Amino acid sequence: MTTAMNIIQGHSPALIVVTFLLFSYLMPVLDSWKKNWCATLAIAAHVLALFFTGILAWQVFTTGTVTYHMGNWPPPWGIEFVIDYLAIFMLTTITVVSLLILIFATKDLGHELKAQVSSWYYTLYLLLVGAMIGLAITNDFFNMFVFMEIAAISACGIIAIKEDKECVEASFKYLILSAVGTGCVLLSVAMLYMVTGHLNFTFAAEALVPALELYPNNILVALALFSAGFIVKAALFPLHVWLPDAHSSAPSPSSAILSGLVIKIYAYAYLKLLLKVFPGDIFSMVPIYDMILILASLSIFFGSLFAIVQEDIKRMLAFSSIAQIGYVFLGIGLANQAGLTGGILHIFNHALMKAMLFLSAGAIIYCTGIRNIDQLKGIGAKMPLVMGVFAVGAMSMVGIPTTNGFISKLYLALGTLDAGKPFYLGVILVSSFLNVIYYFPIVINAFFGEPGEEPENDIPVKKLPLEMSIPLVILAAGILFFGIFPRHMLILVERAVAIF
Amino acid sequence: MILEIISLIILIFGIFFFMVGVVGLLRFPDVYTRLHATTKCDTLGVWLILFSIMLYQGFSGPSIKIGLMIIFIWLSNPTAAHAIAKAAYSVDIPMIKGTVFADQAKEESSSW
Amino acid sequence: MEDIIIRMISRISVPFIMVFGFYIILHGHLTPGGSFSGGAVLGSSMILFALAFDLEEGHKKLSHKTSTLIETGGASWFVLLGLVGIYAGTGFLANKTGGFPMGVPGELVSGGMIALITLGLGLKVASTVITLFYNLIEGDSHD
Amino acid sequence: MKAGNLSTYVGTTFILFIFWLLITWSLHYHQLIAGLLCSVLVVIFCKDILIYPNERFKIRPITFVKFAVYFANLFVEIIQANIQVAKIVLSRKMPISPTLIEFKTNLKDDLSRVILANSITLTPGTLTVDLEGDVYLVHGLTRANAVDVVDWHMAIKLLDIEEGK
Amino acid sequence: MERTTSILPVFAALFPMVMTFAIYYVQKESPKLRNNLSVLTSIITFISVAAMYPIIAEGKIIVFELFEVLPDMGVVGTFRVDVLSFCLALVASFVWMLATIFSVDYMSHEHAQNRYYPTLIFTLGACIGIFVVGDLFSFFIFFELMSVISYVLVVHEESVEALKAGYKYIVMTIIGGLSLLLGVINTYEISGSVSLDQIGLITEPSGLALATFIAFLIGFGMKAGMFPLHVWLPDAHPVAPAPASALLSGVMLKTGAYGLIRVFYNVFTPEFLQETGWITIVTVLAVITILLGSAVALTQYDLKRRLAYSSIGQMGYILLGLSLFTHTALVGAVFHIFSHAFMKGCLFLCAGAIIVKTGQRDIRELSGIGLKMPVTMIAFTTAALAMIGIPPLNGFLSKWNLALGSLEAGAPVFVIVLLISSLLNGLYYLPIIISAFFGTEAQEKKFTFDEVPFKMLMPITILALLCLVFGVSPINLPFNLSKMVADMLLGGGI
Amino acid sequence: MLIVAFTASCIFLVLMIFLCLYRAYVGPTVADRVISINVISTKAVAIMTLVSIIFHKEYFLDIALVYALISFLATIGVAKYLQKGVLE
Amino acid sequence: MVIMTTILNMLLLLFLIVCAISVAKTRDLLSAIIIFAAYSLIMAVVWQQLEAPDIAITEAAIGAGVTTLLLIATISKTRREE
Amino acid sequence: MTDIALKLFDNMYYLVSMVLFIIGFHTMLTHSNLIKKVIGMNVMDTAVFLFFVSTGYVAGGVAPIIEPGVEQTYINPLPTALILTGIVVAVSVTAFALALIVKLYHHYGTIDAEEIMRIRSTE
Amino acid sequence: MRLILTLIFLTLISVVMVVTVIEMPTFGNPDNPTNNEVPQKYIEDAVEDTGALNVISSIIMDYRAFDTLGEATVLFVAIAAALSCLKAHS
Repeated sequence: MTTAMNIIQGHSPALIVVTFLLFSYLMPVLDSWKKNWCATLAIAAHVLALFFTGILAWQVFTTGTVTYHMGNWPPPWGIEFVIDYLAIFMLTTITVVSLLILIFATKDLGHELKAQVSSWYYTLYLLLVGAMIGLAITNDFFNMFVFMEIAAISACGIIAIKEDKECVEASFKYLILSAVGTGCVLLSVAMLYMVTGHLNFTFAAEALVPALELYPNNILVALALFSAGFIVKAALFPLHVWLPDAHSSAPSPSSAILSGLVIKIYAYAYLKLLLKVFPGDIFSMVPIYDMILILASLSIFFGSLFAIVQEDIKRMLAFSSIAQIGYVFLGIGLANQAGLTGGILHIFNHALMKAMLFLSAGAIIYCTGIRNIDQLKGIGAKMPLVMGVFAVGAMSMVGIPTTNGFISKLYLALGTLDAGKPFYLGVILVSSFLNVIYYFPIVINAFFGEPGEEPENDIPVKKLPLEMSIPLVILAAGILFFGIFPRHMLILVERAVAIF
Repeated sequence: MILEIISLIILIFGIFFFMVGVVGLLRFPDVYTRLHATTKCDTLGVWLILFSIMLYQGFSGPSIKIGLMIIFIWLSNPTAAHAIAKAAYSVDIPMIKGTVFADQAKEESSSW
Repeated sequence: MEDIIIRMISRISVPFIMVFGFYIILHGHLTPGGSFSGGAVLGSSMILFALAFDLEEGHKKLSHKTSTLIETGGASWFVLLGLVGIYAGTGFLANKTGGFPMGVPGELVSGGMIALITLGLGLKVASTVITLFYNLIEGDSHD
Repeated sequence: MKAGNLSTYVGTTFILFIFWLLITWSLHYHQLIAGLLCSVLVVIFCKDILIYPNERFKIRPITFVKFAVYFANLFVEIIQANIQVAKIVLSRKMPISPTLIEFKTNLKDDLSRVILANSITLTPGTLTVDLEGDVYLVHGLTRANAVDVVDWHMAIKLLDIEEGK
Repeated sequence: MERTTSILPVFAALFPMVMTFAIYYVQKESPKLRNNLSVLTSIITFISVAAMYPIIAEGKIIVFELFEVLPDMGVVGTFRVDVLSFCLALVASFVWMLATIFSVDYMSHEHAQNRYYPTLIFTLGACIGIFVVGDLFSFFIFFELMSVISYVLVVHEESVEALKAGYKYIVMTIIGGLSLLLGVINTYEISGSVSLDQIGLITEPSGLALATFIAFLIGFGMKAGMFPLHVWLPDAHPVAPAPASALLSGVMLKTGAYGLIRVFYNVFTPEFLQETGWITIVTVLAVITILLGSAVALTQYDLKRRLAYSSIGQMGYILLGLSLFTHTALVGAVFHIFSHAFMKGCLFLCAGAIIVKTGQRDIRELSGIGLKMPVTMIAFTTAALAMIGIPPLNGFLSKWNLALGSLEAGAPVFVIVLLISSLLNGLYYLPIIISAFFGTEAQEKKFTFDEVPFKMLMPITILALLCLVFGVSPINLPFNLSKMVADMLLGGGI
Repeated sequence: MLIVAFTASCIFLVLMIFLCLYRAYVGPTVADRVISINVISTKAVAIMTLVSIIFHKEYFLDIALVYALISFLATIGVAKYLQKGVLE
Repeated sequence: MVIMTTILNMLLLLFLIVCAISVAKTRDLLSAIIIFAAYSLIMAVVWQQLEAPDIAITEAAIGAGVTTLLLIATISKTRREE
Repeated sequence: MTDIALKLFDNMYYLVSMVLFIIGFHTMLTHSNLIKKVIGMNVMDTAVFLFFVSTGYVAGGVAPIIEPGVEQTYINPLPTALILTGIVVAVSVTAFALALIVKLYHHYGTIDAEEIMRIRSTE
Repeated sequence: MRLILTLIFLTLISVVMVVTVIEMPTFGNPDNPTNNEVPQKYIEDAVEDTGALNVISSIIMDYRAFDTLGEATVLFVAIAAALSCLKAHS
């Protein structure tokens, strides 16, 4: 027993990733043997991961940063995992949100997918989550690249798995653009390796300081390529073209995890690289932060503007994601304590909100088959729970106080002022207003619209299963809880920011 | 020394036949005649080159491998040529004007 | 392809290609090559077989179930070998420190975990290549 | 049939093992065991595509001798073929008169038919386009080549080997 | 001033919010229990607010720190009640209590009561919360909560008109909220603190400070119906159910006024605003608001709409009083908060009663109603006369003080404005009263004595009586409180 | 001496590969292109063998052997596609 | 000797570029695939020049075999013309 | 100028890989044919691999297959090892992309991106 | 128009790339930053550490084995994604 505890304590960084990989490997075999257990196995993997996350969090809070050397080889030679406060933050976000989405998926998949591919769905889902966790904790360039590719392919997989031609098209678009993105990232990794000779973040960061004198152009081009790659992946404004199709046509749980977590993890990785690896001098050579800020504000604006004109609810949510990822990048671009806190916190908050909104959209589609916003009139009376939590999510998106969206926007706003860029404060406020324009009519029509106005509104409403309502309620409760008591999350994030 | 000269001569012949193959590939008018050139000349060319390397190398593990290569090329090259010819024939890739069927049974269709 | 020449040549060369694929896989730690290249060669041999004959013959050789098992097995084998290192108390994927016998460098049985992983992974890669190819050309005529 | 199968298995295993030895070029017992295992594994896996006795020549010492003679002849023919092609290619006018010809063969075994087909492909001015049953469709670079191939001395040699079984 | 600790403000703010869930839960069991529970909650809230009186009367300030919400950003989650907060909380909870009692019968024939009561009670909590918190962040949070949740009250009817008005309301509210957020953040950025426990957070004129001022002005002015931002008000107030209208007009508008007081006297200082001259903006806007509200009200023939425009005019009084920075004017303004709450609450409730009984909203159709519903119409008359500013009533007292205050400030032009506005008030209130009691003969023939039930009558009567009692009377509690407020704010004794 | 000859022949072979590429690019029919790819693969095998001898790296022979073994896979694939239109 | 090796390398690299451009220019997909196979073949020689035998052997197995066949399988399922 | 030319000549592997990268990028972005896109992606990937492996080359070095007892310069083995993984990744992406193309053709009857867009917009 | 834009874009990238290439460490120079202690240790100790003569093999299977696990996973993902796509749309 003590051996087991020692193993778990000493090796949880490796085990948390390996759990997902191993369980997903086993899924196809289980599919042909005991089909019903696939969902259980997937949930078991998540529960184990939660357990490991807890242990890691405990270790980090008691002893500080945890490092783990794969195969017992020390960093410059082997692969290193580093778990600091920021990683703990991401791990918690990923495991919790993905578990909730998975619970929702167990019922929802039955009507969105063919029966024989549901086990493949779980396989891809587990791999996606595992890759995201790996991305969050790895401290090695090439390992990061590998995890990025796993995440990219599995993300495309869970889009294309739906029997719908738009899904295939969206998935292909996503695949091609993310291949461009990873190509850029790999080229950039090669350039950085060429001038530093290291693949480990820590060592590369050390070596980059002298290298900046010798090869400034190389490093700048590497930075540009990195930015391009991650901006494609995170769907920031000019390169967001893949996102709306992909996120709107995919099955609802896929949309939830893609919008809620996957694009965030790239923003997170970009943040980590930008602040941990590249030397500070480079920022005096090119105004990279200003560029990020401009892109972020454009993203916020255009995402919101496009969202206003959408008719499909999931498409609207997808465009809203573009706007919201803009907030995260805004936080990165501000690069001060408050701004970063807001940006990073928004990763978590938006994960909760957008996952919940997509899931409730999925629940609406599950129960009524309606996707069009105009047809949602009066739906609130028929399914009060779903529309209630949708209203909570919408309020959080807008940034109404006591929801967690308010907290991150508040910190971002403070960050803009700290940085002396009040223009971006205006951007935040205006975009909040735009959010109102496209979120509130849905809620209003759902609750206060006249049901008798349109004849086709008497659609039979299926009963929402418990497995689908529980995640919705938990996420909504989380939104409210972290809006009213944001203290602990903030402390975690501020400690995380303190390392930069 | 003698061995080296011999292998040099063989090498030159190999290169020569390669060249002939490529010139044939460029000059011949249709698919089938090009196949004639490439199949025969390439096979012999690569044999000769590999053989000259074998001579240079002497009897050892590597030269055995080269020998195996010769055998496999001998197996695969004509087969590939055959596959291409059959495919070209079956999809009616046109032959050069003047191609005739020597067999009487097919005389009437030889006009193309 | 209903062609006797191609079939015959394929029948002759497929076993040799397979042995060569095994050679590449097993000698991964001594000469160039390894799991992936060897696996691809193995897979290519099966593709050649499927081209020369037809898909049904290929399926007889390697059914979907078998290939799934090989893929799962190959990847899980990797993870399990990694977990041995954890059991030995050193680290995930530890080789020498994880207690694997090193052998004499240069011999076939050396390198501890390396050869074992390479074998499992090579088979997995072969199976993956074949499955991808089969499924791609099979298209709609699927169960 | 059964006995023949067994001999095929053993024979193929042996050939593959020899192949293994040639490519590894080592006699260490690890290599030997691994080679044997691989060969056996491959033979088991490929047992339905091996060349069984009813498709091939009987293996006798005399067969090897005859084959050696055959291949020597073939090599000479190949060189001749190349010289001919070189002449045609390098001459300015390219004196070709492409011809298709169809002929039947007396060869019974698939294996010998295939060997003949490949030999035709490699030898002067001829190229096997199709082989269906016992009918060859041959493309000749010149009319003379095409006519020559119908009763070719190599085919007779092969027939000789085949009859010897 | 002396600080003391008490749980009462926390209780008063959070108790209704907690009870919301209870009300939501019990409504499935029985509607009666739900109604009673709602009334009980509002009564308890009022009592708990009133229970703070002894402490406040001693001149103490109640401070209660709940928990640290945002680390590194000053203590947030503070509750703080001084005499100004107490005044507003008192009036809010009182009017709310009456409106809730009124609702029980008024709403009994309406649809969706299950939505109405929890929302009503929750809004009560948020509204009390606005008044009792001690820092701008919490203030903003409760302010937004109240604004957003009260949307449900506005669109309760769910008619097309209501939805349109509601949409206008929510959009304007969010704009106001965002601008308020901007103001709060700017304040924090400039001063590093958002606590209301100190005065003069911003004392240096700068572009950012001006932006802050404007942002606050937009945010609170939106709520208070200040001139260019009032557009939502005349649409939103009439469409709500009568008790909700009474609350919107009587109480919720005052949150804007309260916010402006806090901005003028805590965030900035009167001296600062006068030096920079920024306060002129408010003064000018207030005058425009007074005249515009009163003038437009004349053109309206919908009873509730007329009342709503009247509210705009009355809020103008309060803003004027606040912007003059003289003691008397401030007393007048604060007292007018009380007065207007009672008057407008009474008027809207009367309107509700009339609508319940006759289903008639057009003023021109109301002749003779006074004989049909004498109690209601007498109360209406009382409140309307108070509105006009007829001497013994409380409206007179506040206008008198405002007029004195403007003279004190050396601006007699405002007196004229007040007079004109009173005249206009008379012009649009008196015809209603006259036609109600002295209708044509044809209508007198239809005379049947048809009064609303007691539970509706009681709040109306109480409010009308209060208009009378707190007029020119020797024991005028609100007036005393207003004086205390003015002392505190202008004496710098926070 | 012979090494130089080997190198020279390598260069010569690469030049000839260019000519083959010309045929592959221009080639009126797909069959021509397949022929040139076949020729290129044969030449690549020769180049690889030569290079491995020039630089005394025996392990490169494995690569050449792999080529010799599976280079005609692509040819057969294309031929089959050309003939049947499908690969099944 | 060094010069000759350099020339060899340059020619190989030039071949890669020419191949890549012709792939982009060819209208017929099958031709593009065939030229891409040639690209892979020469790429393997380049890997050899860069002393990366492992990659060369992988490229040989993948580029000449698997990728080409997968591409052909795809066009056999779809269509050939661009 | 000569310096630059010489440097470019020295770094011709880098230069060529960059050129290939751009060609691949161009193929990928401008061709509307999906298979062309995939081929372009492959060209781009090989360009990156070529670049990465060239960074590890050491003049006069040999491939890092140790012959015990022989002292010689070896090239840097790390890029080679990494690119081995990279090639597998590229092949996986290619295979998946091709599977998607097959299904796209199944649904839309075309493999041209613009045509697909047109079909989608008309529906 | 689109063509011109593309051309301009590509020219821009090309110029940037060429400038970068000029600045890069010389190809094959043993003093390049890449030839630091990392490959040295691999080459010196690989045989002893891992028992494999092929250093590349020892890197991908031992020093950086986790990458290879990732590689195996990528293959697994590819096949899972491709199969699920092909099956789902049959």
